[in-house]
Amino acid sequence: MSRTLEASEIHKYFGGVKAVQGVSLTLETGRIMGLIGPNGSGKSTLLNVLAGIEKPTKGTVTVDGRRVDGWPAHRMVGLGVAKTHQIPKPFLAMTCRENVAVAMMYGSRREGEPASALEESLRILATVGLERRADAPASNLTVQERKRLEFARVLATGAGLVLLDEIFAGLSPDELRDTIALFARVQKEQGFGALVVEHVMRAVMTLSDHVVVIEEGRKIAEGSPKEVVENPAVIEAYLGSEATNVTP
Amino acid sequence: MPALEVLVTDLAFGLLLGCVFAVIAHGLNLIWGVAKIVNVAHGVFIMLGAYGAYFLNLYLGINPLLSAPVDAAIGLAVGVGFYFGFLHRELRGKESIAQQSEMVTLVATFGLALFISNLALRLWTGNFVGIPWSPGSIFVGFLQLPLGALYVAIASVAIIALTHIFLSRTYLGNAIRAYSQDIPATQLMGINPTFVAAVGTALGFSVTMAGGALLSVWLPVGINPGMGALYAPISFVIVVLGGPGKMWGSLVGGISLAVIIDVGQAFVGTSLATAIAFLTLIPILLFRPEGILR
Amino acid sequence: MSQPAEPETGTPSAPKTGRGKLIAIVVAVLVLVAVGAAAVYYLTQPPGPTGTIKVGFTISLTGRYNVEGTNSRNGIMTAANWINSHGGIKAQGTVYNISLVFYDDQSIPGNVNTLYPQIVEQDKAQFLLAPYSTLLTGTAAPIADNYDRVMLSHGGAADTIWTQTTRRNLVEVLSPASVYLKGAVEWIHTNHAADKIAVLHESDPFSTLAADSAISYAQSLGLNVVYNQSYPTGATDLSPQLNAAMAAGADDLLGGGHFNDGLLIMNQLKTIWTPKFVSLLVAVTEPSFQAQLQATANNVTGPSQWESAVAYGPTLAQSLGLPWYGPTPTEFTQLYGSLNAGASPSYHSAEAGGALLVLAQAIGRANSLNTTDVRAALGNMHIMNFFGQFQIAASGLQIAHSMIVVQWQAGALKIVYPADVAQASVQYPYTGS
Amino acid sequence: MKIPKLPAIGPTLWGIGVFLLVLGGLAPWIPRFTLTILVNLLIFAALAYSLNFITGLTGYVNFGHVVFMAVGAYTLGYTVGTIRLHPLGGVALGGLVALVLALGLGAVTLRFRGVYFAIASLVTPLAGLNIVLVLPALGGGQGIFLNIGFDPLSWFYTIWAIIAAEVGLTYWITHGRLGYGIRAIKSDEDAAKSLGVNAPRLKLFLFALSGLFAGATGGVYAWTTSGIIPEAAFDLTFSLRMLAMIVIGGMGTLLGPLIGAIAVYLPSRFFLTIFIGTESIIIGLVVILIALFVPGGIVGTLRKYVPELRRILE
Repeated sequence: MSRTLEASEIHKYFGGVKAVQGVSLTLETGRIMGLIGPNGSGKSTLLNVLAGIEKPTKGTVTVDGRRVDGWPAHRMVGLGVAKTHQIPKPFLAMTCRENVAVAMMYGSRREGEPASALEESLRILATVGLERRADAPASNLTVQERKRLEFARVLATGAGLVLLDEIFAGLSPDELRDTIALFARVQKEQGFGALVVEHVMRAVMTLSDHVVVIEEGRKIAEGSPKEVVENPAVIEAYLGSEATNVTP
Repeated sequence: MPALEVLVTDLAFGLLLGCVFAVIAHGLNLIWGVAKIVNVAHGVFIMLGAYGAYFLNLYLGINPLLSAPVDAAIGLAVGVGFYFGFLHRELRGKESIAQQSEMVTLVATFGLALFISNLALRLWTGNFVGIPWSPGSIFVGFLQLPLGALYVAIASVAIIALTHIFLSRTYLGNAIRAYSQDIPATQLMGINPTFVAAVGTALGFSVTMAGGALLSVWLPVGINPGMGALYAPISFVIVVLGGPGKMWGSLVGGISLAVIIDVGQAFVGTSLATAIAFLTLIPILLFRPEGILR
Repeated sequence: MSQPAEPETGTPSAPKTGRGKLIAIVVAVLVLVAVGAAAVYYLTQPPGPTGTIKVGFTISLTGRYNVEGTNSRNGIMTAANWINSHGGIKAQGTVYNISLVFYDDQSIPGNVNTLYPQIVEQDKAQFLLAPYSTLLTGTAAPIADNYDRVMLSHGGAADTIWTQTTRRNLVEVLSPASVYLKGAVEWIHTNHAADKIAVLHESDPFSTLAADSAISYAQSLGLNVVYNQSYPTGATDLSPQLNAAMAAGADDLLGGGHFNDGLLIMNQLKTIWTPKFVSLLVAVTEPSFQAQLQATANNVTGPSQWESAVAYGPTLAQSLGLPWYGPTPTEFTQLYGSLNAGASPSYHSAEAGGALLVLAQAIGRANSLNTTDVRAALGNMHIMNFFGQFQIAASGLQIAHSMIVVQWQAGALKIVYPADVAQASVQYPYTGS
Repeated sequence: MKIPKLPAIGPTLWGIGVFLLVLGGLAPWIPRFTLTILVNLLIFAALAYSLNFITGLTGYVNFGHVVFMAVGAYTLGYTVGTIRLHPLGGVALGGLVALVLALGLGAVTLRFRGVYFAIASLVTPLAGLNIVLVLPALGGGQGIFLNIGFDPLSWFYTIWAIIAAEVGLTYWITHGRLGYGIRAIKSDEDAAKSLGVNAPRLKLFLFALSGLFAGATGGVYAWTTSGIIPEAAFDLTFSLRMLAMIVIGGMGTLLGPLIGAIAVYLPSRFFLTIFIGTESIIIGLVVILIALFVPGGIVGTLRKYVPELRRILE
């Protein structure tokens, strides 16, 4: 199920606001790419364009060479490209198991049989440590559990490329440590590719093979996590100009 | 092609009808703009306003123009009652209206419409009633216009202007407009959202019932418990045409709808003109959901 | 009733006489109870079938037609009262009283479907009257055929029921919609043949039929119809239509529909156009038409099935060589007033009461309660009663009852056409004040 | 899309099935006036089930559902009145024509957010009424009168078949893969789309189904009244009564529409003689109370407060 998604010169304007201005990046199954940048730099907008929730104003998106920009979200999921929501959006009236089963049946796995989908969802809930809450309605979950449910659902779609929108935000230090370890284990097991949009540097740095930094909708730096951290342009973007002359 | 003179007369009547259409829809526009909910029972409150004018005329001999303010006052109380009865539970402590509460208010107000219209039928029977008040007419060039409709048109525009001034110039008015744009922000500014939403809703009902009183001038004997089912869709089309939440939208929407009906009938007949007038709603929703006004 | 079994064993035998007395008391009680039950049963049961003819119908006491429906019911009850207090109906040597059984159909066709079968099967009605309105009559008609019961239509005027469908047992008492405006067109033709006519009517079946028939009849007489437009029920503004009619050069205005739109037309005529002749359906005959419009009502004409002042009576019947039956219009109006708190009967009350009288007379003439005989009697009967003449074509369509044209003159409603029943001549032109 | 094997028949489906079979079996011996009451009850239940497909399952409130009924009625009126087709053919055609209208209308209006969909639906009957008035083929203002007899038994079996199909389909949909997609849309449409649910197509499929069955039922209704006039065919009170039935019975449930139809229609039989005209007042009041306090309706509330019933009742 290997997939490559190529976004070239993506622009996205909302009326006068130029959220994304000419960003290009390539995602491949098995590789984890971090996407960082200060607030309002267009990270979520870019994510929405790649996932098909927003249409790019300019630029193209291809999956395995096939042009897909402008495809609606549900068709992108069919191609194995799925996204989580920054603010979790569980199906409140359904149990966790049913939430995951929906993803099983409508994602690229196309699991037709509700019974087996429910069976399989139990396994996925276990991988993210939610098996005890399987039959609880999603409305009873804590914010942290809801984020895990988002993750479980996007995995359940069987997506080859997963776009994660601040999935590590708002966690306590040891919760963060467990979640990073969990993510790494699951990624190694299932081998999906991921674009991790994050503010939590510790997560991005430990997990990403490659990191892209954008500011005001433009790519200002790219490279291995170490290279990016030392790049003066990045520091300036984050900490303001005076900080650059203080060596770490 | 009908003669120019005929078209001008139709247009004149279209404008007059458009003004009264605008004021009966304006209340809906206010509630929709402020509380972001759609009051399916809107038509029923127009009917209550019309009956208010009828009874005020029957027992106290007040003509409909003067009973409009009385209806407006009653409408304030009715609006507050409606807010706490139907909306408070759905809107309290929420940043925006959830998909679920939209459903709840839609169905609850539909039940309210059934309840009030049939209660009115039981209390006042199905007979059509009207207010025998017609102050004659005046000549404007070759046009002979009914004074009643003219007064109503002026009153309608006045009411819409008054609400516009209230919302833009007064403290409470601005609080309501702030609430309609961003509920959490209003809280941060120390404004109690419940109070503001209640006042906004009350204002909406007050204008609706006053509109019902003004509409009764157009219906020599057309007031009956079932009239709500006719004027609710008209109000919805007008608000969507003009743009929900836009203060002058009601006037633009009202006049557009009335002109389509009154002038259109000269070309395609009354039935088709009415059908077209109602169906304009769908392309507007498709291409300009925020209405004709920019 | 079997004797209560006496427990044989186990009880100490009471003294012989005691036991006998006990049995006697029990039997007495039982007999008393039986007699009481029989009495109650008998009293509630209407008098034996020989003495009563059951006439069943549904009528709209709520919903769209509640006003016309209530008036019709009151008219039927008045007629039944008259028949029962004037010797009832004589058939096969027995005198029958009429007993009515009716339900509210809420102006909904679906209810007609369930209530008429109930009236026939459960309440055992032998004869039927149709509900009010064209649609409900159309729905009830096949039921009458299916249960083989005669049904008289008093509130369904659209000819289409008789022209588009064949209903063996459905008989029309009132004039069909197509002739409503016939009188007005005839009058225009004889007195002002040069007048151009505009027709503006409501889009419901009754008004559409009345208007379309008036147009074809006028054109057959060579009159010039320059404007013809319909408007949906509940229209708020008809000024553009009236304006267009004037612009088309029309002299006379025919049409309207029901009470509220008739008033709307009159109200908007004040500021737009003063036609020379106005004839509107339904609205003009309502007493509150003049109350609302005051002077503007003067010289406005309208068709009516019946007016209490109409000069139908035994003398007129005799002059036409027709047998007369039932109360005179004034007698009917007085009886109606006494039964309905002084109210005066509208033409809906008259057409419904007239239908019951026609039925009573037909049963008398057929001298039988059998549907086929009574339907045959209705078929070849040409009589007159307080509601007017009655004669039907083979299909059941009414052909003899003629409409009358009324006109408000100086605040009073006068019968102005046809000549043989007219109280005054038509005032022309309409001045609007 | 693999057709899933039919899951085991649930107890509610058994219950409704037995109810229908008993009725179907006894029909020939039921006296005609009770049969007509049953026919009217089943007509209202069929309409409630058809509305349940769209408003019940997806929460898109359709105030103008009567449009499909009117289209079905007029199709029967035209085919039976003008080209002398057997009423059964009229009913089937009525369903098809309404299906096509639903596809056309739904493709446009279902793209609107729920509230705007409700408003657009409120307007369609008024437009439909005025369009029919200018179509001479449909009798224009005069309406159509049909030369067909009073035949409650064939009405009964036709509407019986329609309801059986609706109940079966509702069960198959809610228990199969579609059921999960639909519940996802009803709960949070955006989230459903981002997990691969083709929401527009699924909503349109349900809207088409609801149009088909409302059209067929409208055909049966016209068959029972042997006549159609515009005002009666497009009478808004039908849509409102149908909506009241599924709100009271339980939106989106299998048993809800039937319970709602019984709860609303049967009492109205008593109001014909006593308290004339009060049943609509009471229905309005009950709808308000249910919408605000027990949104699940009769079936939904039972399931919520009586957990053991959850397995049996749906």
